[in-house]
Amino acid sequence: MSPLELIGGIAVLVGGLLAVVGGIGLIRFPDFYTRLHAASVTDTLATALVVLGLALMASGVLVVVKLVLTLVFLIATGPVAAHALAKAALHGRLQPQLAREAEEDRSSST
Amino acid sequence: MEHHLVLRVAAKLLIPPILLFALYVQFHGDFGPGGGFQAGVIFGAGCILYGVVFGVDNLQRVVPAGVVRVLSAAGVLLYAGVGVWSLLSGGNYLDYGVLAADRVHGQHLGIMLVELGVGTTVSAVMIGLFYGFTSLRP
Amino acid sequence: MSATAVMAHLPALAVVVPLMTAPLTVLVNRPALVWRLATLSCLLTFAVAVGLLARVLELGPFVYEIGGWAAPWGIEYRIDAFNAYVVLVVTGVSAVAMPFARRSVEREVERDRAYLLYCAWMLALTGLVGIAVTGDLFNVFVFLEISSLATYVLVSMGRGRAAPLAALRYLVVGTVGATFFLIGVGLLYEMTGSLNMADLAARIPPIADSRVVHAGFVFIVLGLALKAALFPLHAWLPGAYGAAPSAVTAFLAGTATKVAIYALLRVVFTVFGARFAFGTMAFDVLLVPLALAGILVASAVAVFQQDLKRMLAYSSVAQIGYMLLGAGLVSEAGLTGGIVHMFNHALAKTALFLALGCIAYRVGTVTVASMAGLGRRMPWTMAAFVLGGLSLVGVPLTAGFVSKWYLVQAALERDLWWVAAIVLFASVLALIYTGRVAEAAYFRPAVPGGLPDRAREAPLSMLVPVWLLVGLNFYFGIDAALSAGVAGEAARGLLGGVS
Amino acid sequence: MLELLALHYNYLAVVVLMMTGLYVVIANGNLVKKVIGLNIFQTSVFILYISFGKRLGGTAPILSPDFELYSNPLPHVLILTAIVVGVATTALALALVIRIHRGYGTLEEDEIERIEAEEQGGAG
Amino acid sequence: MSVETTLVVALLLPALGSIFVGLSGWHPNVRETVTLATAGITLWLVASLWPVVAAGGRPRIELVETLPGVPLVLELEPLGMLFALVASFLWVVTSVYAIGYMRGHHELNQTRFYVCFAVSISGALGVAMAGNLFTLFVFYEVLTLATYPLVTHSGTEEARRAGRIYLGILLSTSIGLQLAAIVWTWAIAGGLDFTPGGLLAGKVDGPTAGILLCLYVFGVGKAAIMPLHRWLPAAMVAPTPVSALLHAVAVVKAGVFTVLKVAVYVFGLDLLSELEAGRWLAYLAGFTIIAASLIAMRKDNLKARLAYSTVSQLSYILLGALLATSASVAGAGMHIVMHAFGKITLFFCAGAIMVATHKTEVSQLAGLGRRMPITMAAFLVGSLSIIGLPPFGGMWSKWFLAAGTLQAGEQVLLGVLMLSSLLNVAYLLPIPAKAFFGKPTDRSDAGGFQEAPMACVAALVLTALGCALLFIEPDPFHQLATQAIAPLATSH
Amino acid sequence: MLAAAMLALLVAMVLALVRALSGPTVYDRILAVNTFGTKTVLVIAVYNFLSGRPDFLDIALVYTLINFVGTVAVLKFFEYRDLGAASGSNGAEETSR
Amino acid sequence: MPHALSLGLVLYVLWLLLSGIYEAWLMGLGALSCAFTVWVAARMDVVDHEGHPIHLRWGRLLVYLGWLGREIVVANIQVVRLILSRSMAITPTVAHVPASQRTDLGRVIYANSITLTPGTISIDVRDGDIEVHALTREGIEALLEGEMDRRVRELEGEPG
Ligand code: NA
Ligand code: NA
Repeated sequence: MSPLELIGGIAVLVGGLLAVVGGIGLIRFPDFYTRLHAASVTDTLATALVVLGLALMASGVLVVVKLVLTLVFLIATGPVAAHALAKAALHGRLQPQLAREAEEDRSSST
Repeated sequence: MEHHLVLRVAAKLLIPPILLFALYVQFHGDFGPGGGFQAGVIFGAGCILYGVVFGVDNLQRVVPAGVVRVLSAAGVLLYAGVGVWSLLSGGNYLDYGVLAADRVHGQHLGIMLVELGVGTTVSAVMIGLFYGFTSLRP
Repeated sequence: MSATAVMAHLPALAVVVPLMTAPLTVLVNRPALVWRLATLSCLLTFAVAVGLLARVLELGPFVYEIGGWAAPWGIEYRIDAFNAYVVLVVTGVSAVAMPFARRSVEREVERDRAYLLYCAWMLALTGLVGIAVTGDLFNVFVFLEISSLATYVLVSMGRGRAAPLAALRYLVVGTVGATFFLIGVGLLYEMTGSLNMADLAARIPPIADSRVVHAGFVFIVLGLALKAALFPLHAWLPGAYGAAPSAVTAFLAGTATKVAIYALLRVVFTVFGARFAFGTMAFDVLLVPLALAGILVASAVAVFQQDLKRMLAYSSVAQIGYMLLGAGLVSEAGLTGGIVHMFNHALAKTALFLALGCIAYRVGTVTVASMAGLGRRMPWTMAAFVLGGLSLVGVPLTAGFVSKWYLVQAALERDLWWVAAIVLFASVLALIYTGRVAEAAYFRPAVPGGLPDRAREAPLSMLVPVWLLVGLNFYFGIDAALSAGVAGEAARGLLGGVS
Repeated sequence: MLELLALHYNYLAVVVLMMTGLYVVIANGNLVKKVIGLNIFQTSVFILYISFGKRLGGTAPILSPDFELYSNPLPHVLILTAIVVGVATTALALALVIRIHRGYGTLEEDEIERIEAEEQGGAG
Repeated sequence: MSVETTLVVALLLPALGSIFVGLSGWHPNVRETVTLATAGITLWLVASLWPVVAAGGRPRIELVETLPGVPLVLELEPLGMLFALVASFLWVVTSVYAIGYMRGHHELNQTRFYVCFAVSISGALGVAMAGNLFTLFVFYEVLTLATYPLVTHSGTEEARRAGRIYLGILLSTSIGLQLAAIVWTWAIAGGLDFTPGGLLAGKVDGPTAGILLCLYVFGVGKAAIMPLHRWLPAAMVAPTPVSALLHAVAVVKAGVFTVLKVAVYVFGLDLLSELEAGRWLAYLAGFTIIAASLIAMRKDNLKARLAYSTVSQLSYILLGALLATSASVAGAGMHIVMHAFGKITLFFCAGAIMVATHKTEVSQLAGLGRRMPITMAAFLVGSLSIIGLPPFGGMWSKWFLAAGTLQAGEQVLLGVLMLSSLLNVAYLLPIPAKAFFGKPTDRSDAGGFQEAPMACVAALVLTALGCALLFIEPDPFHQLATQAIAPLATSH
Repeated sequence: MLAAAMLALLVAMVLALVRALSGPTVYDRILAVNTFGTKTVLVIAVYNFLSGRPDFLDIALVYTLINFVGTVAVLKFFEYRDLGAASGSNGAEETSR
Repeated sequence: MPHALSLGLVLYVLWLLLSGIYEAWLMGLGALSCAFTVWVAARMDVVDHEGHPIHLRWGRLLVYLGWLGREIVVANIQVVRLILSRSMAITPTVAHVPASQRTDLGRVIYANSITLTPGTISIDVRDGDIEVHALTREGIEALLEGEMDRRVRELEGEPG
């Protein structure tokens, strides 16, 4: 196993573990909005680690291009989808569960 | 007022590369069967993304429903027609080798046309389905 | 192309003709023209099927390579008596039901959506014929889904809000079935690296002890049994048949489940082989009781239906039991009976559903109550219904009798007298449910104001297909040499693949 | 060893997905959820097929030297076709769901059945 | 016309006639002329075959091979000749009667009636001429289906219920048991042809043969052995000509004829006489004879009484067939004829009474003899023939049946026959006695002569005369009946 | 190592599935399904390497695209009860002046 | 028009990158494909300064992406800690963060950057500010410091 492959493998593994953490967050966090944050762990770093790790292990240029393209697309669409989700939820009158002080701030400001 | 600014801008950025990627897949199906499906799905998805974000009326302006209907049919006809062409050229159904003097060339040509038919139909059907959905308001 | 060249390409043409017609129906915008196109295509496909059968009977089984690649890499169409027979049934039913459809569709489907019905019909036909001719398991899946998707669309085009509901229920079950099938195919592929049926048949015996192969068998059989509406997996069928437009119901009742049964028998007997299916997997231990239960329960339920479409649909579930019972008996007589019943039931059930279509056209509703006095108002239609019903019951000199003869014979051959008893007893149930209709039509006076004024005899374009089928029911009941002969040949072919 | 394990976990995932999907299809009274369940169920097969990848490649047929580009095109086709079929099915299902919602004003099966029963009662 | 062609034409003629009857439906006179003409020609054709068969000819023609090894075959042998003669002759008479009855009774749907009637005759002739079990089964079912609309004719709830029972019992037994027996026979013997000496002879062991026999006897619901007799009384709601058809011309006769054919040509008398099951079934027939008679006694409704009488009389024929001796079989064959003429006379009378007076109950008939002397005289003749008293034809068949019980060593069954005759007397003779000597309960009966329409009276007189004639000249039928078992008769 | 990563991804998928099934809001479900889709893409990619056949990368890409478009469409449907309307009040015309 | 030309060029580069086969036939197909895509995109009206932002300062964008990547990694670690901590000490907060960008595109980049960084999500984008949901109050406070806002504003060139 070449050093590049080793690094790639580690990156992929770490990415996978991050994804698990994101999944745990998805389960543990109390409301939809907080869960969105947990999901974004996967959307960003986990995805990047896995895909870039794979790119390090790849043999052909074409594969690397495709991987990078996948990553770019994932990174480009992930936040858009998350934003759209949050906005839709707010529009659909799903109230976020806020920390008490923050809630007071919010009620005083509006 | 500008309710989905993010979506709108993102869509504008993404759609051209998506469409091009569809065409890339269409013509680079590794010269094997299968490319047309993916390409059609991608192209259709790109158009649908446009329709979802900018409204079905805008999409209808770009790809009118009648065109979608014709394209979906034309794709199937192309697919089946290449097969018949190969029948008429003395081969078996979908035996593209007979389509050109050189068997390899014939294969390439046949597959490309067939895949083009598949891709056309798949994307047209996807768009047609989207039109169908949006016309059915619950 | 010369005539001989056409003959050589018949297997492909059987699929290509309806396939090419489907997009054309979309391109042509006028319903009348679309119908003409579809009818022409159906007749052409039927002619191809006749040629195919003639060729098989003359030359014996043969192989057609799609794309000119040899199996197992390319897809091949492998034609023997069984395929050709099923293709004949499917295309024949379509060729009779399509001419009928014009008036019926005009009444039951909105004008601007009619083209969609014809398009879906042609696609369904493509899929059904495709399943029957292909020799590749994955290709079976593809054609299965083409026909299924088209069928869901067809069912959803029925009148009323129940139609999309029935279509969705059918879709859910059908998709689960198809997915099971796909899983099974995948497992076999995993084990053998092949999707070609003939190739698989050679590769499976050495690994027949593998649990993956067993699982593959179970998944495939389960999936196809769902599609074939084998009791108790039949729940989707009455709803779907009841909701679809009349002409579509007739078409489906004559074709869809039969093709699924074809696929089931093909896989069980040709791919896995009877020794594996019935020896290792003891499939008959499950199949025979289920078939019998289906025959009894569905027949009994049919007796209590008020809606005639549903009644006939439950009857279909029972008849599917007959077809699979024949297979479960694993003998030449049994298989012959099951296969010939595919043919005979198609004749009878299509005739009955078409007659119902006539009634729906003139009366609107097709309940037992709405039949009162109809014997006078629609004498030809009702006579056709009664005669078709006789075939369903299995009265001698009708096609239905021939099937029962073989099935009873097969049961007695294996000393399963109680199986024979159930087969015969269920005929009596069939008598009860068809008799109920006859009684209402002829011996119950019309309720004043109960029948609409337009309730007169159906137009000739609808009666001719109905009576053609009725006539065939008697023709093939009096001289079953062709129908039973080919079925026997198909049965021998299926069993011969084993030994 | 680990790869073998992974392969088995793959099967496990397939089975879990399959069972989940099937359970949702059967147990859930909401038609949209049924469709989603169906989707999950189908997805399990895609994963199953993909997890065969290794073997799929193992039997690449050798055709005439002219056509080395055609080395087994099968795995691609199989999964793609299955996916396309799945997408088409889902699309059709959703279209039907919308029409059902328009007809009954609800997507809960219990509710629809109640409406149907009332209708039958009213008619008969 | 060759003999074989005659056979086919005679069979198809009523069916073809029915088409013309149907087409001429709007003109009653034409319709009825066609009916009568068809009946007449059919009788003439059938009669023309008689000399051939009597001379030992067995005209045979294979129509089509429906299934491999299972053809539709026509073959006329003596028993079939006998049945065909009875059916075609009585059709003529019944047609005459029906014209009077249906018009006098202002029935609806008369065209359907005549069409179905004609098809039924085709069915009956087909049963008579069947050359193998399959063909017999086919026409047996044709007969069942064609008579169903006749039973349900009036369309009342009662009639529809009767129709259901009729079709239910007849078809379920025939499809459920008879067909099974036929398929089984095919499996054992490899063929279905009626074979002199028995198709199954030497091919089957005792227990199997016993089960098969039970399947056949119970599978022929038309023979109305208890407990499968319910359809017959139920069917009395039908118009009287239909009752005549059911009880005399075609239906029940087709039933007992089938059993007789099966006994003689499928099992063969040698095999049958050895079967334990045959004995038990004979006892069941004996039970039916007595029980049905007892029920008949308690029926006040005239047609119901006659219906139970038929149930009882049919079991005479079954008894004769099952005892499987030369005399009993001859007696059974002859009883088909004798009972047909006796019972048709009685039903014609019952119908005539109904048309003329709208009376249906026995208790209403007191004093009717003065008003309808011809009818009641004919009723007396019919009754005496059924009872088996000279000088009427019924005597001969009972004589041979009685001899048959002794041949078979079944003295108990002889007792049954004797007792049954007494019961016949008890439920039949009081009717004419009351009519002639009773005091009218109804003033209108005291009035003058008022018979049913001419056609009705003519028909019932004709059949009553037939009863008498059969006493004088039973030989032709006796010959036919014994010819069928000729090989056996010589061996005894 | 890849196998372990794959296993981890599968576990994450199951977690997402749990959330998809337990809800409680429709947005939770959409989020979970979207995440599930993202992970499916990763699994496909990793599996390609595990099996030594990078044939399915195209599929991964297509899947990503469909996942995104599907999510947006579903969201839009739930937000406006209508797929066909332009997002918000402005369409392309407004910005293209 | 310059947008269209530029788009076609960019797409063609993408094609060449993807294709890897440099035969005349396929390169020609690529050109055709690009032309077709540009034509469709033009019909869709997506070829403008937003759909194809040639005016951005692309050099700075690279620098910005590097900075953003670092931020994302840091934020990721924080959120992972939160998820795994037993107490899960989160303080969900919603606040309006000022957005000083002049163009929609700029605001979109800012909003997306916020969303990309775990722990903060943009919920709504308005003219002068962005509504943000944060997992902890610290996340909001970091944003309010305004570094990201400033960096994005600097990306904006002159819209063409
Ligand atoms: Na069916
Ligand atoms: Na974030």
